[in-house]
Amino acid sequence: MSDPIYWPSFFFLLFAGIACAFAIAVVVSSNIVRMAFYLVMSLAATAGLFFVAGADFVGSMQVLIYVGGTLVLLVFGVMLTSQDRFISMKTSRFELGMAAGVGACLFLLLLFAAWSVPEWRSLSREQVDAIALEPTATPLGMALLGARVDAPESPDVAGYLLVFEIISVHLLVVLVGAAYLARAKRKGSAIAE
Amino acid sequence: MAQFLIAKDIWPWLAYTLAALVHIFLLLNLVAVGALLFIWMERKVSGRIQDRLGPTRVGGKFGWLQTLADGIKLLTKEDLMPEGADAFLFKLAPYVSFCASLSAFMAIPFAGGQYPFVALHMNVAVFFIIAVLGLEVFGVILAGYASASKWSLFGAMREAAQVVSYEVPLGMCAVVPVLIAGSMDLVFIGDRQAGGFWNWYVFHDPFTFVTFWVYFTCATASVNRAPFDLAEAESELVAGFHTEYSGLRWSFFFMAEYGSMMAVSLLASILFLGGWHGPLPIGTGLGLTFENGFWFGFAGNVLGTANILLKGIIGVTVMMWVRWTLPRLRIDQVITTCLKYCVPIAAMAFLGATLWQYALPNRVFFGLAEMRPQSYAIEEVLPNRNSQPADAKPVSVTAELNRTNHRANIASLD
Amino acid sequence: MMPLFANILTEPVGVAHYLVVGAVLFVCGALCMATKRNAIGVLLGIELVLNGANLNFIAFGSRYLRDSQGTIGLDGQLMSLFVIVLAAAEAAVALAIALNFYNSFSSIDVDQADQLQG
Amino acid sequence: MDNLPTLLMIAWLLPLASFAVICIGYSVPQLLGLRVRYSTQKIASYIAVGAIVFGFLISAYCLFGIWLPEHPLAASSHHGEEQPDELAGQASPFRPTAFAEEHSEEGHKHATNGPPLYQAGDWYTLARFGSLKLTIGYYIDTLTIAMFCMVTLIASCIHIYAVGYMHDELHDVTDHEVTLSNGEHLHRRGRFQRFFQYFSLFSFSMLGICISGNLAMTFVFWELVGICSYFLIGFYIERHSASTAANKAFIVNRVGDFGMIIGLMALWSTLGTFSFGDVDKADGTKERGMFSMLHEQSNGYELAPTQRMIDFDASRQSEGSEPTNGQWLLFVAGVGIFCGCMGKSAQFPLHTWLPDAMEGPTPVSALVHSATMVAAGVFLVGRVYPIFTPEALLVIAVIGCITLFLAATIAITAVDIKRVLAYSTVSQLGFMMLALGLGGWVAGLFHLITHAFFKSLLFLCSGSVIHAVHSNDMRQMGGLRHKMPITAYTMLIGCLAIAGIGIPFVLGFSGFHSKDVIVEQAIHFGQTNGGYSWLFVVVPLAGALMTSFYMFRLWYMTFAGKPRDHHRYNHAHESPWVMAGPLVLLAVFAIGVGWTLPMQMPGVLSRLGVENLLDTARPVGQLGNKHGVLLPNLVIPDEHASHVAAVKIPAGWSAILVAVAGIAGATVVYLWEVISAASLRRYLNLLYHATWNKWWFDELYDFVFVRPTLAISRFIAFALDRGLIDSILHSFAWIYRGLAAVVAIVGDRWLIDNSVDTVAEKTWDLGLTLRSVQTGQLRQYVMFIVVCTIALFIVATLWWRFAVAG
Repeated sequence: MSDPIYWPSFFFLLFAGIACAFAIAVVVSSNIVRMAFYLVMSLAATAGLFFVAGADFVGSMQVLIYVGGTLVLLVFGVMLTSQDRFISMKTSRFELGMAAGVGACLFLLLLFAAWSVPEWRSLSREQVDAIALEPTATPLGMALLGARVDAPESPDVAGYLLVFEIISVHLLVVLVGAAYLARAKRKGSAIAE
Repeated sequence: MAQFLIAKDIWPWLAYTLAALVHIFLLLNLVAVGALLFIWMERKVSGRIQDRLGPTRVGGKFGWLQTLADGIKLLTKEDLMPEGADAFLFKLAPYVSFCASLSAFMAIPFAGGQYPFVALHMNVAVFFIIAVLGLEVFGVILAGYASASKWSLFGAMREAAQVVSYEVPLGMCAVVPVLIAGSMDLVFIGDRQAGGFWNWYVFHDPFTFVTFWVYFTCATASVNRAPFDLAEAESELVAGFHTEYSGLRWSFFFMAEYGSMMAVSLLASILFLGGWHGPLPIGTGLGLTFENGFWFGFAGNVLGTANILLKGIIGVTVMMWVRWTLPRLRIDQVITTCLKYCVPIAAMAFLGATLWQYALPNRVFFGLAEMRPQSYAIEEVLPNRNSQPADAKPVSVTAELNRTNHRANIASLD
Repeated sequence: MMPLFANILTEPVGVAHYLVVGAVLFVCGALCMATKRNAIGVLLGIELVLNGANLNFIAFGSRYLRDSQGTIGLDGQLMSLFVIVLAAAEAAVALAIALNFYNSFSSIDVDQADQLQG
Repeated sequence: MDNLPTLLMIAWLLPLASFAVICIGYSVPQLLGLRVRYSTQKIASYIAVGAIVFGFLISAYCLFGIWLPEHPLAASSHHGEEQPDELAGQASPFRPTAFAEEHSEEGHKHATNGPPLYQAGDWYTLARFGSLKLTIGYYIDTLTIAMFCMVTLIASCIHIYAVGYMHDELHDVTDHEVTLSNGEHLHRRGRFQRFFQYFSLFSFSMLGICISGNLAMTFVFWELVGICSYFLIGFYIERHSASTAANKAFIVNRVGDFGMIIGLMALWSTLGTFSFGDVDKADGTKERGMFSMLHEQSNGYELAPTQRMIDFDASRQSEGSEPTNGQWLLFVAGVGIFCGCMGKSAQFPLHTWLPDAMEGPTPVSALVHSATMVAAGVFLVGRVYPIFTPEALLVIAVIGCITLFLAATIAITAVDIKRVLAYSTVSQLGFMMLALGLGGWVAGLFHLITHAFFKSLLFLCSGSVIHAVHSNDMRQMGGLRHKMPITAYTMLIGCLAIAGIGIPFVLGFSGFHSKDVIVEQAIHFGQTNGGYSWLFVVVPLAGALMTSFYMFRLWYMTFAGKPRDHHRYNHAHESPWVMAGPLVLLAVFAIGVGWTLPMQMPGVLSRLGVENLLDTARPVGQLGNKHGVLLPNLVIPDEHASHVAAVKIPAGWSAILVAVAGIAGATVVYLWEVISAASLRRYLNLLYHATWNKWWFDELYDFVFVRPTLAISRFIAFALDRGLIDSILHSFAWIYRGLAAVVAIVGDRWLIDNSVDTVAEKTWDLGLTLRSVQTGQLRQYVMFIVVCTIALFIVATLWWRFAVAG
């Protein structure tokens, strides 16, 4: 029994709409806390897009790390620096216009690029329905450990163990670095003005 | 459920809509009615702990209508907003919290088997729930900021620091059962523990035993319950982040809080305490499985749902018990507990459980018992030293994954 | 050019649709970086930009959006995982820098951070 | 059989693991400034002991569990057991093997033997430079396994003993022999763990030499042994004497190693390989080793220079000289390698380091003198025996002969208990070299193994004595047997063993058997060559006489008679069991290690004995008489032929006679004191002084080498360096300075400076212009980036279109 509405597309439209709307809201808004809130909504909707594209693990990661972690950090920053005059800082009208023009150019350009390759258009409904569903978490985990179970027929597809390790170390370094940068200054360090 | 309806020749869009409505109805009721029950329970429990009776006036001997009366009071209360508040965010904040708390229930299975009782059967459910529960803090922060009150702001900041910190050990602890089961699918994890309490992951090995307690501590902290309720420390911050709230908005925060408590308790019972499986395999013993027919399995699942809800309620009760027993910690003590104790213990337990699993792959109950032979194909995904022949190619893995029919979440979308 | 929204509700979406959403996020992020004077606002813009890029990775790696010969497979998801993780790291460092900046200037206006002016 | 290399590798690497553990676990933290607790340090010794004991167990399993069942001795022997031995007492259950066997003459016509049973292979290829391949390989034959058992067993005993002996290092130490500039004695932390760390490395290195499959690897471990001995001799590094002794040992060894490198190069450049045996390659073929190249099967396994050697030799031949066909080259290679052995085994010109090496703790001396360092030299001669030409063997024999005599004379007058033993070691090493040089391969290595046991016993006993009386000087001892009976009587067993006491042709202490075969071979050599070669019989016999004399002198002065220093005597005590236990164990071996079990014993025990074992490992081409080429009259006689009765009987009687005579002499002089030692000293004044001053070798070296070197250096430094070279250089400098001044003004300032300045100014101007772009405004930068991206995209698109279109 066929369905007039193709549901993944429906959810794509839903999430894409939310993501784009809130992304634009981020730009338009001038209140920093609201911007953060819009961003969260946008990112959460992006996570939904990930789910629709079949990347459930990445979507969860997006929610967990970005929305749950990064943005809490951001809000934290807002709190620490929240004084009324910083909450909303206006930019000059000229700059806004300039940015809008350039942004429009960039967007048109990207649109052009996205639409100029025929292979990037949709598949037909039958083709998509024929694709078997595959969970992604296990292959992703194996790939991070250096084994590509998703591409067994081409053994030279690289695993990501080294990258994984490098990023782990990188994270550690970053944590140390951030703690160092944000540490309480010793007494007597001059504060400007 | 949607598949079931489609199989009964119902239009897919109608089937999906119906299924969604039923799920939403059930879950909303669980959270809302649960909150009613828990608020009443909290009062009774605290009363008993403090050697008094608790509510008795409304609703007869047990005061069981007390919360309903409270609800009516809250509904009729004036909805106030401070003058300097950010109106948009102020109004939005309780819903954000509540939505986050409610969404977590979306992925929690209440019974397993071939047709699990779950709104959204996710392959990465554990991750999803932890991630979504973490979103609850966002509503709290927005509330704290938007209230334009320093008490609220303080509460919200504390909450932010606390939740961000406690998500680390919480995630680590949750990963341990995932590691042992070899999947993040909660239905799968729950069904792995079928067959009696000796199969529960809390008793899997000493490390999971430790992990369970660390998990429960961190869960208590991440839902802001005493002794970690710094965000609403009424002795210091009036009422913390919800100082300026009243009426229905306020009650949304409370529903979110009790919902989260229930959610983490349910998660704990699925991850560690066998989920919908009782301490003794009574349902299976009576033949209530899907192998014997759909309705047998359905009855078994209803039994399992009762089982897991009972476990969840017990978990919540323990949290209440803790709340009325222990004094509140200072913020530095809270963070110390997390970073100096919970994180290292969780990390060690994780490592230990890994090694244990490597050394004794098919043992349960502290390694004393052999695991019941189960033909879970996911075992072959993980390099199992005992069962996998040395020359097995990873080619088979994808096939196995296909065969196991772990529905990717997109399945629930189309 | 094929109409974008003609039969979008009845037919599957393709990579191009995702790319359009990604472009919107990217441009919004870039604009955010270019127009916000608040350092935290700039950071929000960066997050948006990264998300736009992530969306593209996911789209190119997805098996449902185009025939499987053309996808970059799991690499797309892996890349976006790395981007997410590194974005978290970057946010931590950037916040630390912002705090430091605030400590030094009692302000988070990036326009004041022009010590590097030539 | 297949896992034999692996097992031996484990036994070999265990001490390395112990070394690594101790080094990382203890020494590195200590270097980083942590103070490792003494109770923790104690664990280090357990690690080391555990490693070496486990190594011994593995080695013993390899010998008895793998090798012997696979290659039973009875079957592998060349000689029929059924031959009657008419001289052996039928009553004795133990019968020295290969004893008085009849050999028919025709048996020796074809008597050059093939290579012994061995396993050779490579574990790991370190590097490959063209045809030069450096590998970590193995060459395992009976000798290797026997050495493994011997080394690990003795090292185990010494390790255990050292746990007791070194306990002083388990607390802070005040070294009374080191006085600081402020007049106080040195006070330092104990370094118990360091001792065991080096011990483990030492054992590892020695085992590495034993198992090594090629000369390059041998050389590596050779040097490792050297550096370990350096560390251990200099263990009390703060003592000046210890540090100089360590230096001396190291430097003297380098002299020998120089010769060894020459030998290595000679071999490699003509053979193209370092490996001893034939190594299986991956493709199933064999990679030929040195031995099979020099002893072709087609040649009846006779030693013959390879074609490359002959060609090489011919290309160097001057007009009219006798062609040597590569024999000289082989001689040089052999002597070169022997030079290395000379250094390690303290042979005659390079023997001076060994007595000085007594500065190390006594367990070190025991290890150095029995199982490891000095044994390495003899072992290497035994290992590369197939490349020695008869002339090279003669050199070895001569050197050994000189060494054994000189050292024995010096030992007679030494009063330091450890020095007596040290010189006795040198002397015994001389015996071994002599035996090897005279063609007695089994005799030399047999003596090496028996000597290892009784010499380690003797050293550990002396260590026990020193531990008890805190002095090395025998003149302060006496009568100690009442105080420390275990030490006294185990040492007596050691003395009897080294003196070679036994019932002729029947049974005796281990040294009896091994010394007997040496004397047999010497007499056989004398019979074959005649003339001056009888010196090779007389001198060893004199040496043996002196050996038994000074050993019993030592024993009497230490343990018998009246105590000379009552303070020390009263203070003396028997050592704890951790030290006495190894003594007893070693004493048992010192008695019995020379024995051979009769054929009637079951299983692997049948005919079991060191001599029989070694006989199965006899290197390729060593049976039958070998005739010299450069010295045509020289004949290295067949070793088996020395067991005939005509040689055996005089050898047995003369050996036992000199041994008994030596003991008798010592008894007369030092126990009964019929003749006082002082009057003897007066009678033989010159001789006494000569030996007392060690034949003035140290002075001689000082005069011949050190002082001239110093004088020449001084001359070069002052006259040549300062006077000539410096003034030339100075004048050059002056000229250059003048030139430079001109260049500086003309070239530098005018030409270069101007141009560079112009460039700099232009750059500066450009920079000033460009700095206005650098606003420091983050948001503007973002805009730049976006705009430039768009621009790039447009340009690239246009270019692409253009390129496709055009």
